[in-house]
Amino acid sequence: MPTSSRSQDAAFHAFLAEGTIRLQRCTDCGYMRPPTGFVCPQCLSERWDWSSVDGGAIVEGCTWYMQPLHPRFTDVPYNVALVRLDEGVRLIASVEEVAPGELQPGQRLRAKIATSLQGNPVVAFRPEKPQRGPSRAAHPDDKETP
Amino acid sequence: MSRQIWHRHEVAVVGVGATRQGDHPDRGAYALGMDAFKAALADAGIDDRHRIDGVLTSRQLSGIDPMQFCRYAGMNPRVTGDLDYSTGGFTTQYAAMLLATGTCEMVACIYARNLPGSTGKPCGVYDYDFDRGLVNANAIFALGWSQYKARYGAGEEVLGYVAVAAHRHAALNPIAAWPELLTMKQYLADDYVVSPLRSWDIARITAGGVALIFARREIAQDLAKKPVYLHAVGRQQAPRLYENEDQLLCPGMRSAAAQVYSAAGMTPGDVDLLLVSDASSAAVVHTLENYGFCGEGEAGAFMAGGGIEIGGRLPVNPSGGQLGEGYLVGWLQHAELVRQLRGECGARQVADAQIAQYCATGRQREDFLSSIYVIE
Amino acid sequence: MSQDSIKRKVAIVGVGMTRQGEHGDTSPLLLGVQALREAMADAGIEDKHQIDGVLGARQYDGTGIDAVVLSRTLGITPPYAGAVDYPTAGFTLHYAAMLIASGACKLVAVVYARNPPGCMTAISGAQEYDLQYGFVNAAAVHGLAWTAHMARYGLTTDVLGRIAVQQREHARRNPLAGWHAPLTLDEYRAAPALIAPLRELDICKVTAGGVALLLASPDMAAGCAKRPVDFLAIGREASHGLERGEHMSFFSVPQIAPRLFQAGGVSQSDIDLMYVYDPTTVSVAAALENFGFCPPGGCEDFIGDGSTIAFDGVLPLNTHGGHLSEGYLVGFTHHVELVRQLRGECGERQVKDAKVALYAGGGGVRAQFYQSASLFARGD
Amino acid sequence: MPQRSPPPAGDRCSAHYADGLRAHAILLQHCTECGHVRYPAAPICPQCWSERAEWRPHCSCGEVTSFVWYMESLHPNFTEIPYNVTLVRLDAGPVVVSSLPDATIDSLRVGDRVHATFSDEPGGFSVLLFEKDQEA
Repeated sequence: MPTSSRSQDAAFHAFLAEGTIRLQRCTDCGYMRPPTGFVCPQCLSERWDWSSVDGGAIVEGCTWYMQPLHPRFTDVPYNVALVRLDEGVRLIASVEEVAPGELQPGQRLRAKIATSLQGNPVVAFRPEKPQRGPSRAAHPDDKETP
Repeated sequence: MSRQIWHRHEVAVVGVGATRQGDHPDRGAYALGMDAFKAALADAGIDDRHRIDGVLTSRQLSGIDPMQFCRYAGMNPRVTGDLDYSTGGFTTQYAAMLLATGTCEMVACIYARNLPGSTGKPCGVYDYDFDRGLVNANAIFALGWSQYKARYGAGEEVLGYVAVAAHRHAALNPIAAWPELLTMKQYLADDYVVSPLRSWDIARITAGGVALIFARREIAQDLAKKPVYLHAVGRQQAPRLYENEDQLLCPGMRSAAAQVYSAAGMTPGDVDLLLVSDASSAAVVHTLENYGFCGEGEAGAFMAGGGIEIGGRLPVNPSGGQLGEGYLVGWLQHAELVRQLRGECGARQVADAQIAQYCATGRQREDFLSSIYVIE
Repeated sequence: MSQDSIKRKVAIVGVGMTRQGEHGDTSPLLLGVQALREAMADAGIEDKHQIDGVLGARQYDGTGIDAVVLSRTLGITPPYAGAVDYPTAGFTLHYAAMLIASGACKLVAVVYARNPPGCMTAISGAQEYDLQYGFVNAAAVHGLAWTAHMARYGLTTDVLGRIAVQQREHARRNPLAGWHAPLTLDEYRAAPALIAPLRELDICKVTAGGVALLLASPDMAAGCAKRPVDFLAIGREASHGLERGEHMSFFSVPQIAPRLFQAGGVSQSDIDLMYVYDPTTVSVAAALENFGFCPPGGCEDFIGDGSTIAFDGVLPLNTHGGHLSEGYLVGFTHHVELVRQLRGECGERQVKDAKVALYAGGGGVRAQFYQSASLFARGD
Repeated sequence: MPQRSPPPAGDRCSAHYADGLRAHAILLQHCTECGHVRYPAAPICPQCWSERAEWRPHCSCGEVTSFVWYMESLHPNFTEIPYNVTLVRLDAGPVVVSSLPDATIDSLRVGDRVHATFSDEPGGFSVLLFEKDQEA
């Protein structure tokens, strides 16, 4: 069993490169993670499998870089969002196919595999449906399904 | 019921010093640190620097190394040190612990920085995620602010209250780097940097130095100025980040708040003066709500009409804070709270200030801390 | 000076450590988690969320564990997670003790692990002080001190050999130690110098392993499984670097001892166990003199044939083998050993009826040398 | 010195020291307030904190306070062994780290009187070295 967290990260990215989004899931308590790791942060079990995800998600927070704040990222505007998958785990990701002002907390998204600003395969998102009316606020109890 | 020892007032700030904040083309960080240290020694009435037996500094953001500083200063204190995360509050708590445990008698906390060419640039230089371009700590505040606005329907003017107050206060502070007054109209007309944050919402990098001297009670009482006692501390760090619910809205502050108020035997209503490490204006809003100065989503109403200005219901950062005075990651706020509690602040003095609270809002790693200081 | 807030107000309640030596490609994080699990079991702590402070330690060479990464791995959100800037054992445990003594925390986990390249073969101390002169490796600083010390007091390197031999004897009785092969003084004398006057046997080697200690407040300690080991006092000193320091104060500073012993309410004669941070044998000789167990220059007479510092001698010292023969986890395993000795768990190397232990830590960089020291006593 | 010394890491203060070595002199900062002679270079006097100092040449004589011999190479730049690293207390006060390239293991002793020599390196800088004084 691989024990370094790097090897779990590598596995996550290998699945992405093969075209599937799989998350580490504890086979003892069912807790899903990122971040990857050799031990379950819920029950400290070291057993896991790789579970695919549905791809539905919701925006919890989002920002647009309107001015460059880093020499490597001068192509503004671009966005970054905190996204909660329907499985309950959160990811930092880019949302594609939206313009500034169109991205709102509470908005439904679908996951896709994209190429990162660094050229690596990463999980990204796009709006689940074209903009449909005013968004509503995200809430911890939000269990909306697609 | 608290296990903390601070309410016994065994540890006090006895001297503070700070340089002018802003641009210092001809003085390096160590020289600025020395300027501040000399001022703090003079403030405390300490003639013999060798009485200082602990020196803590911060290396972060091109700061200063404690050993190198002591070498320049010709000092050999029994403790020199730094922490892995050393914004104001974290380092001062370390100093207080060294004193309370009898390890040291007097500890100087010194921070200075001067990275050429950086003055005036947005603060928060930190790389989180290169695959997504998630860079700069203000982006984390921006993510949080988008969530806050959506959840509570907050308007664009809410953060403007913070920025306007910061500059109104800075105008009264002779060492402030950014004393120009700001109107709400100017604020609202400003462009976004990382939406929904504008440039007025983001502290700008400054060069400068600050020094704080802490001493054990029996020593503090023999020095020149009225001691300002550490009374309680609360802290919460958040290694788990986004696994935590509502992480973007700084839930760690609630844990720090519960600790600090329980240890102090106080409530937010007892606090005369609040100092926030305001790298972003949003930090003030999260602090007001999570520490219980007002309810969730109510910070806008709390701040409207000068609520956080000197003379208002809760003066926040009367020095101008990081948005108006200078960006020394929370260290300058300690110098200000000491001077306010001593009543030395002239035009920006908060009337009858006896209890001051400092709140750190670190978003590089999500480190929250709060401390309460009092005079007897 | 008062240390009332430390004295018997902080205890070590659980210890755990892996075997020292080689660990293949096992990550330091896993070695640390293994040690922490053992320490939790040792203390009888079942709920990981009782841990409200996590201190990691990352050395200047980048080895070690980050407290934030460790907390995240363990799935806990302790209010306190961090490290001091010079995070060898003494300084880190002082910080942990201060968090407890000041009421900030009730149960602090201190975890250190590493798995460096050159495990078991490379000498420690890889540092470059001054490349103009080829002044490299921390052991050279110790060698400079010993040259001056020999010249001043007419000593030889034999005393260093006796320290190395005695610590190996201890390691041979310690199943977790990295070095079990016998070592004699003749073998030591016959070994060539490496950084003269020091031989390779005077300098510890890098090793892999993990170690964890749990520190607790008295009320928390009362509910733990085993007899606690209480802090009596902590002390710190520093000396100027090479250009200004007295030669032996590179490692420990004579003025630390009176202050420490006074705070602990004990004297040299009360010390049943002594643990010295020993990247080289010189550290041990320096500590014996600077803590007043013998006068300056008196280490050779004090150590004699080595039996004085044996586990059954007058002043049992580094009874686990120290860095030199057990493994180099920057002083943390010294504390595991002193806890187990004070509890009486050390089998064939057990010191009889040990009640009080002294830890002398040191370290530093060229600009300044630090000293940390702690006194511990068997709790109730 | 036969080994490959890298050029000195320079800052504003130590550049003067390096200039002095290039001219085969030991230039040290002399505090014009309290007279303290300091090394290594620093922006203020560690004794009195004055920022006023003059660079003055100092006697290049001193005494060995300690030394080590590298019997194996521990760095790729320093493969010619044995070589020594020696602490010399200058008569002006400060202790400097240096080396005596001509000394032998049997001849070098703590307390030896030494004087400076200067090795001009290909990179356009000079390294401070020492040799033993002639026995009287």
